[in-house]
Order: sequence, then structure tokens, then C-alpha cells
Amino acid sequence: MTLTVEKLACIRGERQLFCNLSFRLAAGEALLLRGPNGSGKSSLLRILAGFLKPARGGIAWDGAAADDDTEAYSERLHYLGHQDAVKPQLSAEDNLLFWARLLGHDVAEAQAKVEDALTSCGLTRQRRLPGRYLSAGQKRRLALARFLITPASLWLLDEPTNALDAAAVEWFGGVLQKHRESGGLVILASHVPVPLPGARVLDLPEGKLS
Amino acid sequence: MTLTVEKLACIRGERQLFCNLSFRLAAGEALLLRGPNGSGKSSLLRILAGFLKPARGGIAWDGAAADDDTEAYSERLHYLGHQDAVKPQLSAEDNLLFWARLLGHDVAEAQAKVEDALTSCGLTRQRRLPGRYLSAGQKRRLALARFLITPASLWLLDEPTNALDAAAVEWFGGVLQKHRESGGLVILASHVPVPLPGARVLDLPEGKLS
Amino acid sequence: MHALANPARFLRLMAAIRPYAAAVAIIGLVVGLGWGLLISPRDYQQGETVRIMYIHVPSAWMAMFIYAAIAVSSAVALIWRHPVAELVAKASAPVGAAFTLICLVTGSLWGKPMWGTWWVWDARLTSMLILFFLYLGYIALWEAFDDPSRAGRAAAILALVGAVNLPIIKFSVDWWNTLHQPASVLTLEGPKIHPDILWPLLITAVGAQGYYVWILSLRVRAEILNRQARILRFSAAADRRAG
Amino acid sequence: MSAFFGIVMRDLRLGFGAQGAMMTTLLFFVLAVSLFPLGVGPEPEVLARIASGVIWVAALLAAMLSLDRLFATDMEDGTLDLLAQAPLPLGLVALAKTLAHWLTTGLPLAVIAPLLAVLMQMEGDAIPVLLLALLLGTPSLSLIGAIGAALTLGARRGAVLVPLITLPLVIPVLIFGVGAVDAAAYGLSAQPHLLLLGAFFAGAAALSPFAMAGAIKLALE
Amino acid sequence: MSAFFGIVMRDLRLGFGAQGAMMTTLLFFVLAVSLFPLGVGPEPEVLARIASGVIWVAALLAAMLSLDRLFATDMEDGTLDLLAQAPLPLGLVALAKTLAHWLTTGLPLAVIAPLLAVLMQMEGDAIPVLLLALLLGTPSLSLIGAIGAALTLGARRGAVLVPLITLPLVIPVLIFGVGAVDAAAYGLSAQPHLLLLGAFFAGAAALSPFAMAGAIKLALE
Amino acid sequence: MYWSSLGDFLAMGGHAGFVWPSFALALVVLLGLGWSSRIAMKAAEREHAEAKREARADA
Ligand code: HEM
Ligand SMILES: Nc1ncnc2c1ncn2[C@@H]1O[C@H](COP(=O)(O)OP(=O)(O)OP(=O)(O)O)[C@@H](O)[C@H]1O
Ligand SMILES: Nc1ncnc2c1ncn2[C@@H]1O[C@H](COP(=O)(O)OP(=O)(O)OP(=O)(O)O)[C@@H](O)[C@H]1O
Ligand SMILES: [Mg+2]
Ligand SMILES: [Mg+2]
Repeated sequence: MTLTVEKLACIRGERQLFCNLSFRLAAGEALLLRGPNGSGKSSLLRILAGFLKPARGGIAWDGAAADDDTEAYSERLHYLGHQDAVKPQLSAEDNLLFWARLLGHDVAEAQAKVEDALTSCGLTRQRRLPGRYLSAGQKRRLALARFLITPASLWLLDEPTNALDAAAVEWFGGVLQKHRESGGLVILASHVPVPLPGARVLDLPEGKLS
Repeated sequence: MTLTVEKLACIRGERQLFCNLSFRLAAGEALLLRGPNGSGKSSLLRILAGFLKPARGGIAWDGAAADDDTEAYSERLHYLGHQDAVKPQLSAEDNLLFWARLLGHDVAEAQAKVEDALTSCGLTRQRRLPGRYLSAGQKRRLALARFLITPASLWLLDEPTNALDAAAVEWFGGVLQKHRESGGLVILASHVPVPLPGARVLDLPEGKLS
Repeated sequence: MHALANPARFLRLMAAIRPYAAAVAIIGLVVGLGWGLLISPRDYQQGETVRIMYIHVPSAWMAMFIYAAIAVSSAVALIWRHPVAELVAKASAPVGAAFTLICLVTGSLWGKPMWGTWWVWDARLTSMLILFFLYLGYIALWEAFDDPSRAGRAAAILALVGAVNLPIIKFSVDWWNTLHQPASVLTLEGPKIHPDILWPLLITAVGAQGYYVWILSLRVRAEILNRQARILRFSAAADRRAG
Repeated sequence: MSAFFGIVMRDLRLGFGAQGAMMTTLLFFVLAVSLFPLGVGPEPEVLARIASGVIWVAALLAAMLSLDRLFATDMEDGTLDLLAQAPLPLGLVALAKTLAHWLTTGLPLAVIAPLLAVLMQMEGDAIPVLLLALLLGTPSLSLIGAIGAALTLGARRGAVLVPLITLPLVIPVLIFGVGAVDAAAYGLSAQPHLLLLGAFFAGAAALSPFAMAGAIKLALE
Repeated sequence: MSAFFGIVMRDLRLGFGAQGAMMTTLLFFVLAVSLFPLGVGPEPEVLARIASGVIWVAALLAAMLSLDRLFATDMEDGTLDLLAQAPLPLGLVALAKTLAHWLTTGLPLAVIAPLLAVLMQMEGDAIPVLLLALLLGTPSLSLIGAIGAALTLGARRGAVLVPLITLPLVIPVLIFGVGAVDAAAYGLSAQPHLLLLGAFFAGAAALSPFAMAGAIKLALE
Repeated sequence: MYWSSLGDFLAMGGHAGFVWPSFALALVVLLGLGWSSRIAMKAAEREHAEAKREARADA
């Protein structure tokens, strides 16, 4: 399980955000994206998630180019952007259930997974509350709980700790730790310190790796 | 210029978030709201902004109850919630211009104010970019730039530094400092450290002041 | 007024009234309709179909009366922030919709032998159809919110705005020429019809009022209990979390 | 005042810019009306007979097309919070948005209606009356529809909730509007109908700011 | 498959909310149709002539009213990102959403249309044909409208083009639909019209998944 | 009494097909509404009792 990114360049609105970006991430490794506002962190994550075509360069998973089989590639990853994707009309539980079913679990399995995820993220009390009544941090927890339902090798996270309180950040650190121990990869953009010990750091827009 | 909050209680969805909350804020003072997710920070800010009716208790400005003249009260404050209120179709400049005109400035004045605000928040290069193309942090800067257009005595801010980079947080600290030096009040909710030296801290849901 | 604002006291009042309302409803409807079916004479023009009137006309009155009641209690709810008034309005709507439906269908059944068609798009009939839609829109708006206090006030505003339609229904017959006959009971000059027809009609109408109060007492009780159960549930969740 | 027109201008730009609301509404209107010659056949008497009714109903329905998002987008992105805080009373804010809605739907629709009337073989004398009646009537549609849009903010909306609760309320506009045109077509005076339309408009304009402000305040809680 | 129906079920629940939202669509449809007799007047012959046109226009409207937000809400709250990542091909995701849309608008509407046809004094023989034509035609409305909704998401500046493209595309449905019913009313065979409607539907169903997937991918860039 | 025989009564002067459905519909709608209201009230009473019991168990 290795992700190889080679000579990536991103152009948005006719302006080049970064170019010649290369790195390699092996099983259990984590990469922290840093950089000022507008330096292209979210854009890089969206390229890695397959939403955005890079201007130049390529991405490969275990040596196979992502473009060759986009479906297989996108099944390998979980993505969380600036938005929480929590439906205001559905209860916390039903929100998660929908994702569990979509990811291919049958009803009983989905129920069990959702139960565990809700307990883990600390929303058991709010399980029947419609999404619109959740506080900003509760919504964020729910969005993160989605990652617990099905394993995926590569996690792409855009400022995941926004709106989370200290307890939730700690919980999230544990989740990341477990994911990496089981061989998962993490790429995470953040302006604030995140519980990601031993992560390599990529500074945008220069693309300096450290 | 003093804000007095007395025995405030908040009920949401028929359940009580906090009660018997009392504090007093004098000119130049700042109050930092802290507490776990769902403890009612945003709800308190919305009560203070006049959107939500408190279940019990009252708010007074210089001794005059806010309920008596809600218009005068709301003209005295600026509010920023979890959302940025940036229109995706309008350019950064036009977004600000709209608010400047709404706050009663004539065209030339509005132009000048917006110019200053854009320079201050560091978005001069993005001025013609439609809101939808701004990065998360750039949108947040734009939302904060709105505070610079017209002075208001009371600033209510809900996790304002989310998505801001280090430079922007520093800029924002300076803005807050200036506001307080000119006698303004600040009430701010946040999970992360904010540049608000000497602020008193209110812990929700207990309502303990320190 | 303030005595009624207290839900517990209102519940007790409703419980006290209920048996009397039920008695009025049963006696009124049985006597009125029985009289209308068995004793009162046929109409020299309309023949036996005139007996449909004993259902059609009281339901038409109730349909309009209940909408007015909803509008009034909505006003009370908005002005005095009176929680029970809101629930009275909510509980009335299905009853009003039911009477409107009865009026429409019986009118239609009456129209076939009298006018030779099930339905015509004249002012009176159409405005009654609109009243039916108003009821359904009002009910739909209540259902559309998760938060009952929000739903209540939004629906109250709608009910007040919709009250404009009532005079249009009432006076539609005078404003536009229509197949439907104009009012002969509820007029400024007083009733203009034969007492043998008038009496059973009035008794049925009183029975229908009793029925309304009876159902209202059941439904309001359900609404108040549901609301209180919700409060209990939510505050229990809060206590557990805080503790 | 400048704040009021600021909102109108902004909404006009938002309306024209991305959503193309005006184009959709106009197209729908033209399409709905021109369908009838196709469906009913080209006989001039039949067309002339139904022209006023068809044009009015199409106008009514077209106005509803764009209404349900009138306040919703502003609410979802937090703009409505700030508008409620503005120095302008909330009723006027809502009125400004309604005015922008009318300028992008009601007005173009009224302007293009005479053309459709000719297409529908309407009596020549009736056409100016149609224009006048639409100019008087469509603002009421926008005003009452806006109340519905404000009331359903934050509701679990079946997409057609707004028209469902507002259409019954605007039926008098339809009846007086058709009445005015038909009176003119039969050579009678359209004045009483037009006066009633005007009175309805005045009533709606006086009432709706309060209803809208109340409804929006509810939604912001 | 379970993923596909998961999307359908979720969209149905979002659309229905409480039990009542399918009712809302139906009521809107009934209301829209009953506006026409109000505008045109009660004469049965006139109503019978315009009945098919009226019912089709109302059906088109009910579809359009709900369509423009089909993908937009999912896009604004980030759900569309995740749907695009799901194990299901994006075209099928979009198709599932379209199916949910048709189940909440087209189907109930077709089912209740015969009742309205009776109220509108439509020829008895034409009524089964109306039902069949609506069942064949409304899916095309949903499919083509959904392409438009997806295109609006990605459209940068020239968003005004979108309604310009989609509305003309559904005109054939209206024309064949009305044609089928009118043919039956005049005692002619409705079959050619129905076949054309069916062919149109087949084409739309085959084409639209690709168009929708393409348009959505564009919008997610 | 107005009617001379039961058959007369049931025939309603040839309009039985209109008169009786009217009465039947009214009966069905009124009874149905009463019945469903009663069910709703019973359900609410149960729900309320249960919520109360849970609240007491928590305290
Ligand atoms: C669906 C069709 C019909 C509807 C919606 C309808 C509606 C109404 C309404 C709303 C009223 C109350 C009027 C008021 O108190 O001001 C009423 C009264 C009445 N209707 Fe109908 N009606 C329909 C058909 C008929 C038919 C076919 C007949 C008989 C030929 C009829 C005979 C009457 C009579 C006699 C009254 C009592 C008027 C009075 O004395 O005040 N209706 N109807
Ligand atoms: N379609 C577009 N056209 C023009 N410019 C664009 C477009 N999309 C994004 N941009 C620009 O691309 C730059 C990078 O945005 P991105 O969201 O990747 O930044 P970021 O590093 O995530 O910033 P933040 O820390 O604020 O989240 C921004 O300056 C933005 O204005
Ligand atoms: N209309 C409502 N009905 C029921 N519960 C609600 C409603 N609105 C909010 N809540 C609940 O109120 C609580 C307080 O929410 P609030 O947004 O004030 O929290 P917060 O302190 O800002 O949290 P965060 O740090 O996550 O932003 C939450 O638990 C939320 O679920
Ligand atoms: Mg970003
Ligand atoms: Mg908050």
C-alpha cells in the first residue's frame, strides 16, 4: 500500500497554485498539509480524491496509475471536505445509516456499524435529533463517524478538527492512530495542531517536504 | 457602554441548555465562551444577537433593556455565525460593497471603506474573484472584513478563527485589539486559542465565570 | 383567559365538557337527521333529494365556522403567545377538513339529479374547493416542521392570512351568478324557509357543533400530552448528559 | 432608502446571474400559453374565448416557479441573519427582495403577455387592459407568494409546499384579472375589476411586510 | 443494487419528510388544474377542449417546480462529493435520484389525473389513454429535467442557457402527450403518439445517465 | 310519519342512489374521524406515561 504522487501541478482560474509536487506515502504514514489561505491545500486534496484533474503529473496507487481505474481508486479512500454532508432533515442515526447502506452493507450489518460509530463519536444521546438541530461540533463528529463505518486505505481530511471540542479532538486522534496502526494512510490539511504524531509535513505552495 | 446579562436561561428543542447566566461587560472588555460541543455557545451568541428569545432573564445595554428597542440594540452590534454569508455569485468586492450600502454608506464612501477592508484582510488580489472560488480561509477573511466597514460597539463572534491561517489569525488579533482600545466589547466562542489577551472566560454549560 | 392558558386546567375543562358535548352531538345528529329523513316533507321542486340538505348545509356551515375558529385562536396564539390556543387551532383543522369534504361530496351527489352534472366550476362550489385546499395547506404546513413551536406560529400566520377567503365563500353567490342557490337561513332578514325544514336543519347543526367540541376535546388532549411527553424526553436527555 | 435599493439590486444580479430565474419564468410562461393553440387546435373563436384565462393562469403558475427559494438561499448561507441585523426593518428587507422578484418575473411576464394575446386571437381592445391588469395583479402574486416562501423557511419542504399554501390565497387576483380582460373584450368597462385588483394589491402590500417579517424572525430562532 | 435503492429511499424520505409531501405534490397538481376552469369559465364544451392541454401543462409544471433543486442541495452541503465517491457509478447515483423524483411527482400525478379529467369533462374514452400517456411521458420529464438540473450545477457564467436547452427538449413530450389524448377523444388511434412517447422515454433513459454524470463531475471540480 | 312503507323510505322517491350515499359518507367520515381521534388520544396518553416513567427512572 503506497501512494505515489509525481510532479503534480494544479491550475485554478488560470493561476498556477503549485507545481512539481512529488511525494511517496507508505502504509501507516501520515502527511500533514500546511500553508497560508489559498495556497492550494483543499485543491490538492480534491485532486487526490479524484474530483479535480491535475494540470500535469500523476497519482499512482501501488504503482498503478489512478486514472487507469478511477472506480477502484476512489473505493480505496474516504474524503471529508470543508462541508459536513449532514442532511438537516434526517436524524443523526439515519444520516449514518444512509452512508452505511450506500457503502454496501446490508440492513443488520449497517445497524450494528452505525451503532458502534455513534457510540464512538459520542452522539448516542443525539441519535434521534434531526441534523439541523445538531451544533456545529456535533455535525462535524457525525461527518467523522462516517469514516468508521467501512475501512478504506487512504483518508483525506480537510481541516477536520474545526469546531471540535478538546474531548472530540482527542477521540479523533485515537481514531487516526488506530487507522495508521492497521496500515492506513492519512493526508490531512490543517491550520491548527492536530493529533498526528510522526507525520511528515508538506508546506504549500512551495511543496517543501519535511 | 456596558452590557448586562442577568439570569439568562436558554431552552432549545424543549430542553434547557443553561440557566441563571449572569455577567457584566464594560467598555474594552472581552468575554471568551468555552465549553464542549453542544453546550450552548452558539445559542448564547444568538440570544445576545437578538435572534433567539431567552426562556428567562434579560439583556440590558447601558441599563436599558434590549427588548425595549430591539432596533437600536441590533444596530449596536456585529454578528458572525458559523456561516460566512458570502454570496457565491458575487465577487469578493461586490459582497462587501453590498454590506456597505446596506449599512447606509453612500456609493463613494462605500467604495473607500471596502477598499480599506479588502486591503486589511489581504484579499486585494482576489477582489474580482466570485465568492464560490474563494478558499475556506479567504471566505472567512471576507466575512470578518465586514466588521471593519462600520463601527459597532458589540462584536459577537462564533469560532471566528476556523479555517484562518496563522497570518490571518494575527491580523484578526490586531483588529480585535484595536476594537477594544476604542472602547468596543467582544464576546467570542472558540475551541482553539484566540488572540484575546486579558479576556474573561465563561465556561458553559455551568456558566462559571473566571 | 389566563385560566385557560394553563394546559393542565384546560385539560380538566375539556374533560368536564366532553360528556355533554358527546350527548349534544349524538342527540342532535340522531334527532335532526331522523326528523329530516322520517318526518319532514319532500320539496315540491327537488323531491326527496332535498333530504341531502340536512347533511350538506350543516357541514357547509361547520366548514366555514371551524375555519373562523382556527383564525381566531391563531390570532390569540400570536398576540398572547398562548400555547393552548395554537393547539386548539391545530386540533380543529382535521374536523374542518372533514366537514368540507362532506359538503363537497354531498353537494356533488345532490348536483347530479338537480343540475344534471356532478360538478360545475361556479363560484360557490369552487370557493368551497379552495377552502378545502386551505385546510390541507394548513395541515401540511404543521406537518412540515420538526419543531412544534415553529410550526405553530408559521401555521398561525397562514391561518390569519387565509381568513381573507371566508367572506369570499360566503358572498360568492351574491357576487357572481351561479347555479347554486343563495343563502336563505343565514341572512340579515332572518330565515326564509318553512319551519318543517328549518327545525331539523337547526337541530342537526347544533348536533354538528357538539360533535366538533367533542372531537376537539379528544384531539387537544392528544396534542397537549404529546407536547409534554416531548418536553420530558428532551429534558431527560439533557439531565443525563449534564450528569 | 439606499439600503433598500441595495438589496433590490443585489437580488436582481443574483437572479439574473447564475440561476437564470427570469429566463426560466418567461420561457415557462410562453411555453405554457403556446401549448394551448397546439392542444386545442387553431380555431380562432375557441382560442379567443380562453385567451384571458390561459394567460392569467400561466402567469400565476410561472410566478410560483421561482418563489420557493426567495429567502431559502439567504437563510442557508447565513445572509438572512445579517439582513435581519441591518438598520433596515426586516419587513422592508423582505419587501425589497419581493420587489426584485417581481422585477424578474412579474414585469417581464406582463410585458410579453400582449404578444401572446395576439397569438391567442384576443380582441384588440382587450390587450391594453390585459397589460394593465397584469401590471396591477402580478405584484400581488409576488407579495403573497413571498409570504408563503417566508413561512416555509426551514420546513421539510415537499417542493410544492409554497404553491400549495399560497395558490388558494391568490385566486381573487385570477378572478378579477380575467374579469377585467373579459369585460373589455365584451365592450364593457373593465374599471371595477381593475379597481378591485388595485385594492387587493394595496391590501397585500400593507399586510405582507408584517407577515413576512414575523415568519422570517420565526425561522431565525 | 442495495446502494441504488438506498439512494432512492433516502431521497423519498427527504422529499416526503412527514407522511404528507406526496400529498402536497398531488394537491398542487389538482390546484393547478382547477385554476383553469376558474380562469376560463365553467362551460363544459370549452373545458373538454382544453382538458388535455391543461393537464399536461400542470404535469410539466409540477415536475419543473421540484427539479431545479434535485442536485443543488446535495452539492451545497457536500453530500454530492461523497456520492461521487460511492461504489456506485455516478450515472446510476443520478438515475436513482431521478427515479425518486419521478416516484414523488410523476407517478402520483399520473394516477390522479383521470379524476381531474372527469372534473374537466373530458371524453370518457380518452381517459385511459391519458393515464397511459402520462405514465409514459412523465419519466421523460424527470430525466430531461434532471439533466438540466445537473448542468445548472456546473454552469459557470452562461447559466441562462440551461433552461433554454431543457425546456425545448421537453416540448415533444407535451406535443405527443396532448396528441395522444386528443386523438383518443376524436375517436382516432392514439397508438402512434404513444409509441413516440415510449421511444422518447427510451432515448432519454439511455442517454441521461451519461449526461448527468458528466455534468456532475464538471460541477465537482 | 311521512313515509307509508319501508320500501318507500328506502327508495327515496327514486333518488336512493344519491340520498343514501350522502348519509353513508357523512356517517363514515364522522365516525372515522372520531375513531382516529380516540386512537390518537390513547396513543398520546401511553406516550406521555412512558416519558414520565423514563424521566422518573432517570432521576
Ligand atoms: C359540490 C357542490 C356544492 C357545494 C360545494 C356547495 C356548497 C354550499 C355551501 C358552502 C353552502 C353554505 C352557504 C351559506 O350558508 O352561506 C351551501 C348551502 C346550501 N346548498 Fe350547496 N353546495 C353544493 C351543491 C348543492 C346542490 C346541488 C344543491 C341543491 C340543488 C345545494 C343546495 C344548497 C342549499 C339549499 C343550501 C342552503 C342555503 C341556505 O339556505 O343558506 N348545494 N352549499
Ligand atoms: N474555479 C476557480 N477559479 C479561480 N480561482 C480558483 C478557483 N477555485 C479556487 N480558486 C483559487 O484557488 C486557490 C486555492 O484554493 P484552496 O481552497 O485550494 O486553498 P486552501 O489552501 O485550501 O486554503 P484555506 O486554508 O483557506 O482552506 C484560492 O486562491 C482560490 O481563490
Ligand atoms: N431546534 C432545536 N431543537 C432541539 N435541539 C436543538 C435545537 N437547536 C439546537 N439544539 C441543541 O442545542 C444544543 C446547543 O447547540 P449550540 O449550537 O448552541 O452548541 P455549541 O455550544 O455552539 O456547540 P459547538 O461547539 O458544537 O458549536 C445542541 O445540543 C443542539 O443539539
Ligand atoms: Mg481549504
Ligand atoms: Mg457552535
